[in-house]
Amino acid sequence: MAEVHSKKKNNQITHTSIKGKTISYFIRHIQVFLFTLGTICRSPFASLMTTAVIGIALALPAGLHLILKNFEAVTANWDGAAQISLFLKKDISEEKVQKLTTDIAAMDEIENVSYISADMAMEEFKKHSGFGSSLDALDNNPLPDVLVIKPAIHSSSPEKIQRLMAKFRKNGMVDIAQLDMEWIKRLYSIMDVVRDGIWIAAALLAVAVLLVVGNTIRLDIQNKKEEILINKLIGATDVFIRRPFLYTGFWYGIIGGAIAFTLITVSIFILSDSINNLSGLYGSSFTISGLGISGLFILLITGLGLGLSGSWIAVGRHLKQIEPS
Amino acid sequence: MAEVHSKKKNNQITHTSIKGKTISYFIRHIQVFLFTLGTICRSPFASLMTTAVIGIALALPAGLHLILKNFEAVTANWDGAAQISLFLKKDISEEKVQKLTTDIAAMDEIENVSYISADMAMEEFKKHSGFGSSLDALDNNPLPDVLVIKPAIHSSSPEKIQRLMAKFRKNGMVDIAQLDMEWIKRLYSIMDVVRDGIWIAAALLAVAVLLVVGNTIRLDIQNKKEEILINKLIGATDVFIRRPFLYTGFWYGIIGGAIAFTLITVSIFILSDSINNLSGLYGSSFTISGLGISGLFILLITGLGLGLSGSWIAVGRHLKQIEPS
Amino acid sequence: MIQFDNATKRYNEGYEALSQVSFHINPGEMVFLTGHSGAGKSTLLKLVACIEKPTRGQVIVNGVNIGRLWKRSIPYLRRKIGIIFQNHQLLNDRTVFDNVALPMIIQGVSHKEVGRRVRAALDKVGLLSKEKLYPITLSGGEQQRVGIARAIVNKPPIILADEPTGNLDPDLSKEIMELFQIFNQVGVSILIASHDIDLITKMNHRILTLEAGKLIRDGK
Amino acid sequence: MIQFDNATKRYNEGYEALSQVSFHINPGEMVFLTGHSGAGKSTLLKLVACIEKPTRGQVIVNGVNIGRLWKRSIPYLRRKIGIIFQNHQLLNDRTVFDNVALPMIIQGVSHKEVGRRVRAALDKVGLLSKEKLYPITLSGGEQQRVGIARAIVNKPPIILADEPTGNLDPDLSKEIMELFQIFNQVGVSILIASHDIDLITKMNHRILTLEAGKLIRDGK
Ligand SMILES: Nc1ncnc2c1ncn2[C@@H]1O[C@H](COP(=O)(O)OP(=O)(O)OP(=O)(O)O)[C@@H](O)[C@H]1O
Ligand SMILES: Nc1ncnc2c1ncn2[C@@H]1O[C@H](COP(=O)(O)OP(=O)(O)OP(=O)(O)O)[C@@H](O)[C@H]1O
Ligand SMILES: [Mg+2]
Ligand SMILES: [Mg+2]
Repeated sequence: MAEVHSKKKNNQITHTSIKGKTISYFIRHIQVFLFTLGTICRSPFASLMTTAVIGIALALPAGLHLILKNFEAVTANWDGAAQISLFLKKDISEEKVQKLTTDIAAMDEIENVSYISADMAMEEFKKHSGFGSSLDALDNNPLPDVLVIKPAIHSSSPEKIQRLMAKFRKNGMVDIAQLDMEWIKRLYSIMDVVRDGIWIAAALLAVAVLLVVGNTIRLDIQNKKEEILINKLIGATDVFIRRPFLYTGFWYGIIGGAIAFTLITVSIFILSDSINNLSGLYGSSFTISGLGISGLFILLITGLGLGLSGSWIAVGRHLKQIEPS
Repeated sequence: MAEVHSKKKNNQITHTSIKGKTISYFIRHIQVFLFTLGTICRSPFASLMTTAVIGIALALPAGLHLILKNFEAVTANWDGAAQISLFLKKDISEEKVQKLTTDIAAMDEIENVSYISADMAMEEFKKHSGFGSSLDALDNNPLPDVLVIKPAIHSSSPEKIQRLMAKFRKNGMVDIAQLDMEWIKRLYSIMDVVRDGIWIAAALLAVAVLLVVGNTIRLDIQNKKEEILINKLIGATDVFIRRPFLYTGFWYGIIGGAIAFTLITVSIFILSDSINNLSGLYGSSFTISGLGISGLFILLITGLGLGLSGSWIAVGRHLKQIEPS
Repeated sequence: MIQFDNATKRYNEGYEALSQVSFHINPGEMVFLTGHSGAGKSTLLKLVACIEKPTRGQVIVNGVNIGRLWKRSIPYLRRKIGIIFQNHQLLNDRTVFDNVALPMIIQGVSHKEVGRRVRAALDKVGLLSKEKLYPITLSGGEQQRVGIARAIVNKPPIILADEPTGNLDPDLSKEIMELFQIFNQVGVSILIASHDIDLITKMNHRILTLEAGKLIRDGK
Repeated sequence: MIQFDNATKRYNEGYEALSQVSFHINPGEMVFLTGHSGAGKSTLLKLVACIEKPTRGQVIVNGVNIGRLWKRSIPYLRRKIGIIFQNHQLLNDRTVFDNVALPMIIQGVSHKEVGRRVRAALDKVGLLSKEKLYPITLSGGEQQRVGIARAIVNKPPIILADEPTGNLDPDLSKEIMELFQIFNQVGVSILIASHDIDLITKMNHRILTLEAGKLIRDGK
């Protein structure tokens, strides 16, 4: 009779399970989702301590990246940043020079070419040098024809420019190809260092976020040891016990991402003085670009991913150790 | 009789207290000092999670600062970084020019001055311009005398140079004072941005360290709630209960500082490629300087200070809330 | 319902807390478990609830062999057992209502149903008026009764109780034992560890007596 | 030693757990405290140990007025009181030895002295052989005795016990009560809350009986 009694109970449970399984599954998830958010909101100070650290950790590489990006946008605008002067050989016919000019202008890597003929150069020289008409005494013009070339922005990296220079030097009409770009090389080297630094910083800080979330969840688990034990004793499954911790990590990550966004926005505001100063120097109407919606989105996703991973690791490592005895 | 009994007990306790008070006070401190270190070492993984975050947070501003410092060392070496050309007015006697030259050379802000007389300039021009002897036809030399001035390193900041320029322009003998230093201004502006960025990053990361330590200690306190309660019930003073938490914060900070030092040393190693590249561009024999002993010392002290402060705040906020009831 | 076949439990330290214990509790039976301190009463209850596994021999609960039970299946076994702990095991940061509701939350019972059944359980132990209080503000006896309410709220076929009246005054102890008797009358199997020999002999149910891990007496 | 003058304790919720209780316990006296569950026994003991403060009236312990005691002075009062809790309150991550040593560590007693006195205390409760074990591996009764050893290790002039035999079998209960009697004979004042009316009437000491927060009987 008792066997029957127990069988009946079993059937009842199975019956209701199948019926409302999917619905109640989602309802339970949403409950935990909101419950963990509620828990976080109910102790705002404590939650802020965790999420602020995550926010800071996310903000730094994002902020550095943003600075670099803006910086590259500025440098791309620099007119005449890399200017190549081609001093042509003497006694080349006007048509040939004209053809070379249009050929070069048609190149993909080139933004524009201006042709300064020897005569024009002489005129200029007369005007500005102070030698004036005394130069009329010269038999023939000693100055060469010059092509002043501005490479396109997308081709202004040092390597590409060097390739361009090599090409020009091979051209039979070109006497000397000259480039004042040492300081551009320097700039790019500096940017290389900064970029490497950002990658190291970003990697370190991603680890930091994982650790912070993992550590917080780990201590959270230890803190709720008694609760976990009682839940296990009254028949909670591992999945049930794990769920709130994972959602807590989720929220930490998301909120941390939002804090990072805020920090960066505020920092840009603080930095804008220096940056406007920098931009002013180049006479450019450059305005610093913030993270925008896509940046916010990426920060939230990154935070979410790291928060969830951190809590996943902590839960995996520590929840199993808590067993009633 | 019982009053007597109790009095006697009181006296005994007071007696032994006075006798061994100072010694036992120090012994107890050392015990807690070593005990907390032992606790940290016994759960290396958990401790590493906290100390690694602290280490990362300390490493970043220190590392950025180091890069900036090295960078400044490099740029200080740049010869001819800021070169001022003074074009003198015509028809100034040789002696006056000579006097001006020595006056300027004697200035504190100036490293050296070279005098290029109009005749010398003409000779040069003849040689290099290709106009050759045709210039002999000129009645008088149209070129001005020029002083090329190199400011001392300590005076090569944009503001100081501008002040110098203003001074020269006021001089009656000077026609035009010209300076090609736009790119130096740019460089300094960039460095300003970087410096501001480092301050923001350092402030954020100091907050992060405080939060991490505070948070860890807070959760630690909650974790040991039962132990604290029992201790309070059997007569432990607040000082006694507080002590291990403060020492734990102390250790976290110190260990975090040591980790930061390691991270920076490793990062420098990784970055050294880019940096050598940069250094090579300036043809300098520059070698990157690490943190050294003093840097290690500062990191440890900073870590210690932040660790102790973080635990102090957490202990102050949370220990009072735990009272038996 | 609960069957021990030569079950032996030896803790890591080598101490044999239970030696070759055999008995059988039928569905709907009410049985007391007694013995000196350290005799192995709590250990026996832990075996039933699958908190410990037998070192040798078999323990079969509700048709399930505890020794061979998968870790993943343990929760589902425990949902069929209402456990009342010696030291209450209540969550101090949840109200009485929430504490009692816990087993149903775990099983995902609907909100309305939870409210109805929690109040029914609290009513049975006479604590309906205290549902909004926190356990810390209750007296020891009241906490014990919250624990009982939590154990019965799911209407489990088995109830285990480890010294449920240890901290109660004689009148309340008798009341609680009568409460168990009422559950028993609707078919629940009940196993209660207790020291209160006077009380349990008066109840006139089967009594298992342990001594140093051995079952030395089984009868009224 | 312990003096209550019209002491009243009303908890925040407005419930009066103790109403105008007055009595006086002399040094060296052994007194039992009884009453139904929720009568206010634990509350009375909490007032003595300065865990709660009286809402009205006076409580004077060892010459100190609890109501006026500075927060900073509470630890020093508590060092004069050995408290035995209903639910043991042992630290599960420390050995039996370390648990018992705790009150002496807190007071900075020298290492050698600690070892000597902890072993003496464990010997008195018959647990000397288990000093290296963790509380979790002990039976309920053994844990209770560890709690007693911790309370007496400092030789405090006052001992409070809240249902110290609630989870013990009758033989062990009697043994523990006799242990208290031995401490009492060397001059320690003892106040024990208990439900076990049979046992305490047999002990032939003064009994305070509470009912709904009122002292309704004071005598043998
Ligand atoms: N986790 C454990 N590890 C090692 N030994 C244990 C463990 N739990 C209990 N024991 C030992 O097993 C024996 C039986 O313990 P148990 O708790 O079952 O006794 P009990 O009958 O419930 O006693 P009490 O009435 O005092 O609660 C005791 O001697 C105890 O020391
Ligand atoms: N912290 C508190 N806040 C509010 N009310 C409380 C608190 N502690 C106890 N009470 C109430 O005071 C009354 C007396 O409680 P107390 O714990 O003193 O009873 P007791 O005599 O020890 O009972 P038991 O024998 O069940 O342990 C109870 O009704 C209880 O609900
Ligand atoms: Mg037991
Ligand atoms: Mg009580």
